Amino acid sequence: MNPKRKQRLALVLLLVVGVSVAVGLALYALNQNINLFYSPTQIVGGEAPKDTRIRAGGMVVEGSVKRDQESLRVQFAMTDYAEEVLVEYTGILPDLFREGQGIVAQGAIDGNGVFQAVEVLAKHDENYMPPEVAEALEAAGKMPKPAEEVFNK
Amino acid sequence: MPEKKWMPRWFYQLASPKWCYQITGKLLPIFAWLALLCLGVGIVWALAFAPPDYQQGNSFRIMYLHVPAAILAQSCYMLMAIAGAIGLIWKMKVADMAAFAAAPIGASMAVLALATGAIWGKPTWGSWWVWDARLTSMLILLFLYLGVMALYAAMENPNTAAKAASILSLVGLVNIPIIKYSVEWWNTLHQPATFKLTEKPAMPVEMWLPLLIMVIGFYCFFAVSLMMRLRNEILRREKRASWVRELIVSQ
Amino acid sequence: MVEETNIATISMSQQFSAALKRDLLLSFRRKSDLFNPLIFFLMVATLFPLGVSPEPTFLADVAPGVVWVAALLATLLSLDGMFRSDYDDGTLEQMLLSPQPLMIVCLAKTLAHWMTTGLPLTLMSPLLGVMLFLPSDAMLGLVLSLLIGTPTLSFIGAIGAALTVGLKKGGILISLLVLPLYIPVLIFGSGAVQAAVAGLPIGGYLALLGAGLALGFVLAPLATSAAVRVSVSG
Amino acid sequence: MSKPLLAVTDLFCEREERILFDGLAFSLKQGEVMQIEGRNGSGKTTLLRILSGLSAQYEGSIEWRGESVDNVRDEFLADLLYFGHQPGVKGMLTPQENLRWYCALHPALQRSKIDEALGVVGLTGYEDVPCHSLSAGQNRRVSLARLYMNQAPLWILDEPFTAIDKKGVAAMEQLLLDHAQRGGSVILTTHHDLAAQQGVVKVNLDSF
Repeated sequence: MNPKRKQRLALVLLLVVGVSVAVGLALYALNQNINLFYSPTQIVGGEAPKDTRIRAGGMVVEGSVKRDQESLRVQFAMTDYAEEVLVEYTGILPDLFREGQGIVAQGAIDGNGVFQAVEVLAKHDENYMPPEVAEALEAAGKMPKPAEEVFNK
Repeated sequence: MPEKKWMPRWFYQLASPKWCYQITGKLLPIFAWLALLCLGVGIVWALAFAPPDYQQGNSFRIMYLHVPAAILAQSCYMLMAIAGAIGLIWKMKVADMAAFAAAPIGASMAVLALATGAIWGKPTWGSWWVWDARLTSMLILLFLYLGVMALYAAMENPNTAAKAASILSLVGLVNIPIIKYSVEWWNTLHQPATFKLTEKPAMPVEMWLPLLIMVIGFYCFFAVSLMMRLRNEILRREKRASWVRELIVSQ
Repeated sequence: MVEETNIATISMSQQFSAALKRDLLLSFRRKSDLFNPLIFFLMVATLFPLGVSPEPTFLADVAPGVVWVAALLATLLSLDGMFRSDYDDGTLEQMLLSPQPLMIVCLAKTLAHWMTTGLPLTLMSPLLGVMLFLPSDAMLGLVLSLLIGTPTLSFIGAIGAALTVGLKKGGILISLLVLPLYIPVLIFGSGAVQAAVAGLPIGGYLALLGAGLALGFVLAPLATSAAVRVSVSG
Repeated sequence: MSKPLLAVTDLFCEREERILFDGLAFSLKQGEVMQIEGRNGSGKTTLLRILSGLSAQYEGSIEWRGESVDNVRDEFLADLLYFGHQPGVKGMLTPQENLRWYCALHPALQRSKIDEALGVVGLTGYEDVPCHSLSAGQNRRVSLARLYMNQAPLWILDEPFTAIDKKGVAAMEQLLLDHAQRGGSVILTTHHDLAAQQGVVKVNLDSF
């Protein structure tokens, strides 16, 4: 093999090795929970660290929203259809916030296991539909619910 | 780089600025009418006739601008980088010019996507700007465009500038997968890709059809503006060529 | 009689080590090149308590980001010199005329750049950590993340430096070209430190930084050498 | 007649909207010394950079030993010694270190001849002085010392005599003629009148 070919081969080999190392490491990383995103099950199960800023996501439990009369304080429960976590938040909630809606909250778990949110964001699902359709689905009890696994990442 | 002769004939024809100028001249009106038609029909349908969303009401209609702009901003970067690569490998001037022509269009699409995203974000998420993965990636994409444009502007020799910008845009292309998969990586609240070609969209036909038309319209509009800029660039760079002189004299 | 063809008698590894030695020697002869980024690193970190708040809890919160941003800016500052002086005195064009692949020299120069900026920054980072009240548990995370992350900064930066070396005022342009490409490294780097502060495993972050480094190692010298050719020929 | 070492046909170069040369053609045989002439700004340096492969801003063909230079780049570079507009000497390094670096870059340069070459160009005693404290002429001599260290078939020299004293110029001229005598070829530009007019082929860029 002439030196030029050898060089090319070495280069290609190096590229392949480098890219596969990169892919391997990326795959390993994706298997770790690196977004600090926890589901209510994980929080209740004690997997989430306390008093550190984490993110949690779930559905707002129907009938759980309690608004404080004097302040902007809101308390509600969040569920992934397995476990529930109490969330407290002071501030203006987004328009899309409602019971049965998926939300993502940032904050920390306090000593009592209550999630003290500093930010609440509505996670709207990818099902766009006209209001009549939504009403019909609601009436029939066939309203699509966000898949559970969305919150169990 | 050794010259390779194994590409099809049209590939080399495309390399001729003159041929390219003529063919784009013929294609331009077709795409212009298509763009006008699609955008006209799409906008009227999307704004007036498509049903409102059951949760977001009418504010979701901004999607009809946001989604096509975002799609286009990304594919324009791909086009720019691929054209740059062709220019680097086969030393094809027209490809360099196309990459140069594409950069500002892509940048403006990224700006449009960011602006409409912000306007959409206010009623939906409750804030103008959310540091979520997709918005941030789009912002980085805009920065990449700005870098490429700054490099073009800084170099006096157009050939050198084209090569340098091509290298930069190829390097930036590594960022495109990050944009694509950032939703999974950071698992943020921005909805997953609204429009998937492989799956049935989670929208009724009367909602996604106008979106499809808008996307096609945006692509046609992009083609029109790209060709117009490309033709200008060809004339500017080939002003010494005899066919350009004849063209100018005849007009 | 002149030989028909000179057979290449220098192996790639010999050329690599020669280039690495040369660049390291040059940095050690010019001490300011070595110390200025470090002083800058220290000063930027000092600005945050002065400009925002000296409150220890607040500083501990922002420390991962501040140290990483400072390291990133210090690296950025030192990039312009990577090819500039070689370009000015004509030694860069001589490197292009070597029959050996230019990539080897680019790789060596990038590594030399890291050894004279990124590595000292990494070693100095615990000092900044202490100044910013970073919990001592997180120091290892800080050092490890910088150790894996800063070479990537050098690799990406080398491309920017090579692209702008032919321009008279390349300095600010480098920042424009390179900063967007630095963002993922910054995210994962400071993320690793934040995770370390929270007492969470940082393996995932380090793996991502490592993936970036692996990609940078194989791809950046290619792009850098192409960019050097373009810049010198312009 | 053997085929030419370097053959240039129909070379066109344009810089900043100005045509430097068009339809330039010449060929260089083994053992030939070629002087490129022309006014200031006529593109002498640009031509040498194109020939050496540093610049690709040209149209036309350049053949090395009968093959397009793009296809045999590595072989061409192994056979080339280029002395550029800038001497290519690092101020922070000593003459010896500079030459050692050149030896690492270029296999054709013989490392064992460094001290001898420095002696010939009159830099004995300066081996360990950093180049920035040497004069401009001495700096150029450091780079020119490479000429005494190799037998590359093609030398491309851009103004090699600038800032060199008279005695040095005479020695250099002799070196070029010796190189040609051994079968090497030289392309150079200079404003200096070469003493030896015989055997020097001239190409004037003003006529292209």
